[in-house]
Amino acid sequence: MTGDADHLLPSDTPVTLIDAHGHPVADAGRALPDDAALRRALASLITARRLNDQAYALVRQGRLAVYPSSHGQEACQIAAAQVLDEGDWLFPTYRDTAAVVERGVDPVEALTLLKGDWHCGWDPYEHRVAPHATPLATQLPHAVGVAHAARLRGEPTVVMALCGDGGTSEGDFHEALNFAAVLKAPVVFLIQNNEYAISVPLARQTAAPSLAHKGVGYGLPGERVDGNDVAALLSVLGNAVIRARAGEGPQLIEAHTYRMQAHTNADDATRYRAAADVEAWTGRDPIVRLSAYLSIDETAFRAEAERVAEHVRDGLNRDIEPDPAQLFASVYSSPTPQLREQAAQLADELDREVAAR
Amino acid sequence: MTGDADHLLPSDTPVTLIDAHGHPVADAGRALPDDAALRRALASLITARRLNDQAYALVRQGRLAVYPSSHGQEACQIAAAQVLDEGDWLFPTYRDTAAVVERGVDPVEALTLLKGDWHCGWDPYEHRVAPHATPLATQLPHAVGVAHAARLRGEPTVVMALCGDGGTSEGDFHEALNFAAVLKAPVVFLIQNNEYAISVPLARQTAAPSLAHKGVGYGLPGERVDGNDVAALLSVLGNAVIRARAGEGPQLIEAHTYRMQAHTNADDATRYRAAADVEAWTGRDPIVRLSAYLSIDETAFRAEAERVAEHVRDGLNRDIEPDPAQLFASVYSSPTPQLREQAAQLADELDREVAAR
Amino acid sequence: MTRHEKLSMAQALNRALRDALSDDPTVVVFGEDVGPLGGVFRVTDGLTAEFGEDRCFDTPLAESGIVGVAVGMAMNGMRPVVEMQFDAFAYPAFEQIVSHVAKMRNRTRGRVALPMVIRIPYAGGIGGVEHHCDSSEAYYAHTPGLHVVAPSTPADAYAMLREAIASPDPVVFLEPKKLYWSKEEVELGPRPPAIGRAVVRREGTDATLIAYGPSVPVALEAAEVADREGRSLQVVDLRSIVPFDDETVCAAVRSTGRAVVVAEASGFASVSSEIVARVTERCFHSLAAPIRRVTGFDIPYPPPKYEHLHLPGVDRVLDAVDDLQWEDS
Amino acid sequence: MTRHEKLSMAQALNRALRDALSDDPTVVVFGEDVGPLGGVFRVTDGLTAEFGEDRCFDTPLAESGIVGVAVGMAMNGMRPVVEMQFDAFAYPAFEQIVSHVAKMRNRTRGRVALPMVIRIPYAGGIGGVEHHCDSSEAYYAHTPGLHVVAPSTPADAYAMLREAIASPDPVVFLEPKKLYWSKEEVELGPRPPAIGRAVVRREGTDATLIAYGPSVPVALEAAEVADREGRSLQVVDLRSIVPFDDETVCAAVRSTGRAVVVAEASGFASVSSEIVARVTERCFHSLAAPIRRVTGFDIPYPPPKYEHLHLPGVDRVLDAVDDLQWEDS
Ligand SMILES: Cc1ncc(C[n+]2csc(CCOP(=O)(O)OP(=O)(O)O)c2C)c(N)n1
Ligand SMILES: Cc1ncc(C[n+]2csc(CCOP(=O)(O)OP(=O)(O)O)c2C)c(N)n1
Ligand SMILES: [Mg+2]
Ligand SMILES: [Mg+2]
Repeated sequence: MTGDADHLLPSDTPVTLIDAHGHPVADAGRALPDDAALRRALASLITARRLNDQAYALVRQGRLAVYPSSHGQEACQIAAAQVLDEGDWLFPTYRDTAAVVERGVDPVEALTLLKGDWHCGWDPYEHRVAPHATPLATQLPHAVGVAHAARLRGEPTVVMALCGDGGTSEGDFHEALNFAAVLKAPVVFLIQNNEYAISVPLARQTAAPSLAHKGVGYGLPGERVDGNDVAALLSVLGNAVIRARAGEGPQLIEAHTYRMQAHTNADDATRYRAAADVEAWTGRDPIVRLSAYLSIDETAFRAEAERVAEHVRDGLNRDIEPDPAQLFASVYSSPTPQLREQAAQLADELDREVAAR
Repeated sequence: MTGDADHLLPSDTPVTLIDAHGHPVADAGRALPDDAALRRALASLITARRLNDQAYALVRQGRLAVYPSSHGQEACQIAAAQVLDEGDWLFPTYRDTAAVVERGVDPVEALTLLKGDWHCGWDPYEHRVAPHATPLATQLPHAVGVAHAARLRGEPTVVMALCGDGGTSEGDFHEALNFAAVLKAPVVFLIQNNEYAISVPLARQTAAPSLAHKGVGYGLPGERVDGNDVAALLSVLGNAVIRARAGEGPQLIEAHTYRMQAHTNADDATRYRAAADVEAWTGRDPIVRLSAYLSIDETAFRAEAERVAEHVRDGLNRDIEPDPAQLFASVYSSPTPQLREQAAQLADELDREVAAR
Repeated sequence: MTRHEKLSMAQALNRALRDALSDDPTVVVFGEDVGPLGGVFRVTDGLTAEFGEDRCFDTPLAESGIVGVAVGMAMNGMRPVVEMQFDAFAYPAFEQIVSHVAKMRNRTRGRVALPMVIRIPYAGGIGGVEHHCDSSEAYYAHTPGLHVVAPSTPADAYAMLREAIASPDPVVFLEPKKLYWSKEEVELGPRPPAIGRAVVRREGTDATLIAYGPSVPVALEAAEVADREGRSLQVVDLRSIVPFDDETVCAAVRSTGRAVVVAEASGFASVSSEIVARVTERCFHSLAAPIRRVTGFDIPYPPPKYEHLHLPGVDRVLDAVDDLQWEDS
Repeated sequence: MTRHEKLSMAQALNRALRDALSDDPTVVVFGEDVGPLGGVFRVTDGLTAEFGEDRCFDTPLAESGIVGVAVGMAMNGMRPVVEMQFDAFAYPAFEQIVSHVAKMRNRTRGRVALPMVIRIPYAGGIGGVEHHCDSSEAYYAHTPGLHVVAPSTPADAYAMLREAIASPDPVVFLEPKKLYWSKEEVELGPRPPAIGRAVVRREGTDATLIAYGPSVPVALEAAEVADREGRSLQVVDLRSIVPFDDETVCAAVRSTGRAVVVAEASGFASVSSEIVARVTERCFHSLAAPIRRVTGFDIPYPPPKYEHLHLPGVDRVLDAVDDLQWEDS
């Protein structure tokens, strides 16, 4: 063991390339992504915002059971997906629907489970997007396993593993980062620090100088980035992906952002934070900032965003008749005798019900 | 959050005050404990060594079921106990019998469970020593809880929580350190890094610059200390206890030492490490080093050590007749009807057995 | 002095916590979002405001840490009441619960007691998504050293939580989520103990329904319907799974000679298996038919659209009753 | 071609791992001390030397991490076989096992299979200290989505581990510690499947003993003794707890009309409760007496000096058999 840890510690402040007013930051020490990349990001940001707001509205209309929105965090969502190659993997949480969709998953599929169906909706192998994980931080060791398996087979896969600030307190966060570091697995851990875990503010979650400071304890580099600056995110995450692919091992990146809405529709954020705190963050909006920098009017991208919103509305307004047999179909590769018996019992009940009508 | 983490990082090399040859280290930047304290430590080191070796021998004689020895790690054991006040708490692992005994627990009581009885043997409240924990790192959150409860009541208690290098990989290590830091609980976490977790060497356990570097990720100071130098341990741990008592919160200390024997008597260390590696560490023995520094012949303390060894032999050679009723007596504050039924069944069986003889 | 108030189960639990915090300075409440938010089900509503941050506080997001810290606090003179946010989110704490909470008293020969309560909003019926509706009682009930209880009414919720907090033993306190909003008149004074005591909720002569927690209202409704169809069903509410009240349950079953166990959890190796096994062992010759179980299927808890298919409902209970071999054979 | 060799159960398991590693390049073995040490029970002896560090490796000491990483590797084309060092040390992985291992296939509509094996040296009888002798099968058996098996002979150990590794479903593979050193002639070629198939180990006409894993030899010995006393006991070895072989078990019980379940685990809400419940449900009118259970007590597993009092032994099994109401009543 060596005492030299400096190269593993994050910078004192988060990397920002475009400030809240849309001005490039002088002396950022990193090149800005080119305009084409930023235009592409802006288009996606606007669609992601529309998706978030459409989904939220659909909860109110009873078409979704619950929706944890990433409104305000779209820069993290889009950058996390855009820096990946086709053969890479994304491991999302429940809040990362926008990233899942940016990766190519049909938004209606992406909302399947949140609608009230019994499975995640998409085929994880089609776009290499894991089913989203709700038990916090449990997806992180999975991400390490996928990366390690790829490395054993000599494939150039990199895995992007998402996690919230609250999730960093769980034991699985610790175990995953440690395994990744020891195995030198090509994983980029991205913490979206949105300052809250439901009602619990960051200060009650950790006393660390920053969440990125957790890296050094595992021997992996930590970095901090402005989570509302998609240019900085593309640069920092892009770099991390390149290094991971080159065999330099895992990295930990903390994106500082803010949860603009309640935890989910079921939450009442007024019980634990002031409206003014939220207000303060509207000035740092990732979309406003990027369109100012690019001098592009958002409306240029509205059509696509509306198309997606309409697709989501259509998809979710279509009622899917529950198919009882499906309850038993995928518990095992083939149902156990016990499940066959239970499925038959249910089928019989339903038949009798129909007959009695 | 602040990016300033320097004061939380450990020194580049472990703190040493007396080197392997018994010479004081120049420019150590810390005062040596006074000779009286060091003499007291030496006496205890010698007794601890004797206890370790006696217990190990008793396993071979079938008087103990198993004994994880701290032979070679006695400096950590003795310092951890000696820096505490009477009202403080010690949380040991299975390897920390010597520390438990140094804290005042009768060595025969301390070996009760390892002998094959159904309870830890000592009264945890008498000397404020928790029952030792076997499931790794699980004792660490308990230590935090004891400390936090004391703080809530305004008591000046400090808790010394012991853990091995392997134990640092468990989720509970992470959760405990984080809780301690957020609650500012007066806990000193002491990792005895003896380079092995059974057969697994440190390099497969972590890629961190040092285990003490894990502190910064929780916002608590980490320090490294030579685990075979009782003077350095008394200084570093003593200081940590003072700071914790003063309300400065928890600290993480990594003592670098070595497991000189097999994991337990049941282990065969030749399968995974070379005899030469072990040899290299005999030159750093904590007892040799301290007696050289104090220019004291160990024999001065042999009598007391032998007295303890004899007490242990006597105590463990006495057969305690298992008392079947005890199996049910302490599962709950009073046995459930189910347990009363089962106890009666067992009693009846045993009665019939006796009658049949 | 006994007071009465009309309260929902969530309010009754909140009142129990408030009264315990008032009466006993060693009681502390902590967990995720139990502070200013008042818990996702508002069971801890107002406690931080009323008793201060030292008595009711939010912790970092780590269930094993929460339970482990509670163990330490209980070792050191406090009576912690911790909340696991949802049933499935108690699993990270499983090692702490099984290897420490359940065993501490025993492995210290009774010297270290752990007077602590682990509150778990549990089971389904509220349209929750995956991981939010598990019936996890079997995991705890199978683990010696824990008390495991589940109230089915606001009055029991109040009294049993007070009793659990006062208990010298650790209690896993299962709160049926779907009953949080059920209301009734609640007696706020001392009551006879309920932990370890089942209660007959409805008298009946033809068969006995045995239920606990969220399944008690289902059993009662089934009995109501059966009554209209001319069959008299007795309903026993266990309240306490561990300790188990063999006396009340067996007396009930012997009085009717037939029984159906109703529980939401998957049936395999469950509490309902235990009930069937132990009642059969004890009442075999009083039974006119094998005891039937109406339980969740042996599948992961299904999402909102499907839960009505999975949960034991009145029809399924009545089908099971019909199956109790009423005809001479 | 079928080969035969005399092997202990530990050797048979080792051979199964070696053969699987040889036959299938996607098989990987990992856990604590499974590398150079060869596992604390030497089940992975020599694998790292033979197959290299990529195929058999030591991990950091973190069970949730081990199982979680295995989930990811299984998602990505591998067949991980992980070792939990002892039964009680699998508890930190409980959330991963219950919320992911058991549910992944279902929550992806069958698209993501997890062909992985969790090997757990389990149960008692070896004079182990606390946390080293838990019979934890009920926790897994109650969790839908897992296969749960326990061999009782070296031959079954070899065949069932091969089958478990080849299975597209996750398997919790319980290895009775006290049988690691039992030896027999083992057939190393293909065999009919054993997962989901109970087997009659001994024919008998008066009553049926139902056992699995470490209790099978106890049941066989009891049958031997009973035979000398003039009573003919049949012995069924479940081998597989989930799936459960109702057909074989019920046919056996119907043939004798009496049954005793033998298992080391605490009885409350256990696999043995389930066996009593389901066999009674299915064979009620064939039963001349209630099915009896001989299980561990509902106490934490006791330490070496006391385990003989706790474990189901031959005498206790025969007492239970005597209790099966042989006299006309
Ligand atoms: C193991 C576990 N415990 C508790 C929960 C309940 N829960 C869901 S989201 C949440 C807060 C998570 O906060 P954070 O990780 O910061 O993510 P964010 O919601 O802010 O994106 C909690 C406590 C859970 N999902 N999993
Ligand atoms: C949760 C858990 N997993 C596995 C074990 C088995 N085990 C006992 S000691 C040990 C190695 C521990 O190494 P370390 O923490 O370095 O302590 P040391 O034995 O070196 O003092 C292991 C794996 C355990 N006791 N607890
Ligand atoms: Mg957050
Ligand atoms: Mg070690």
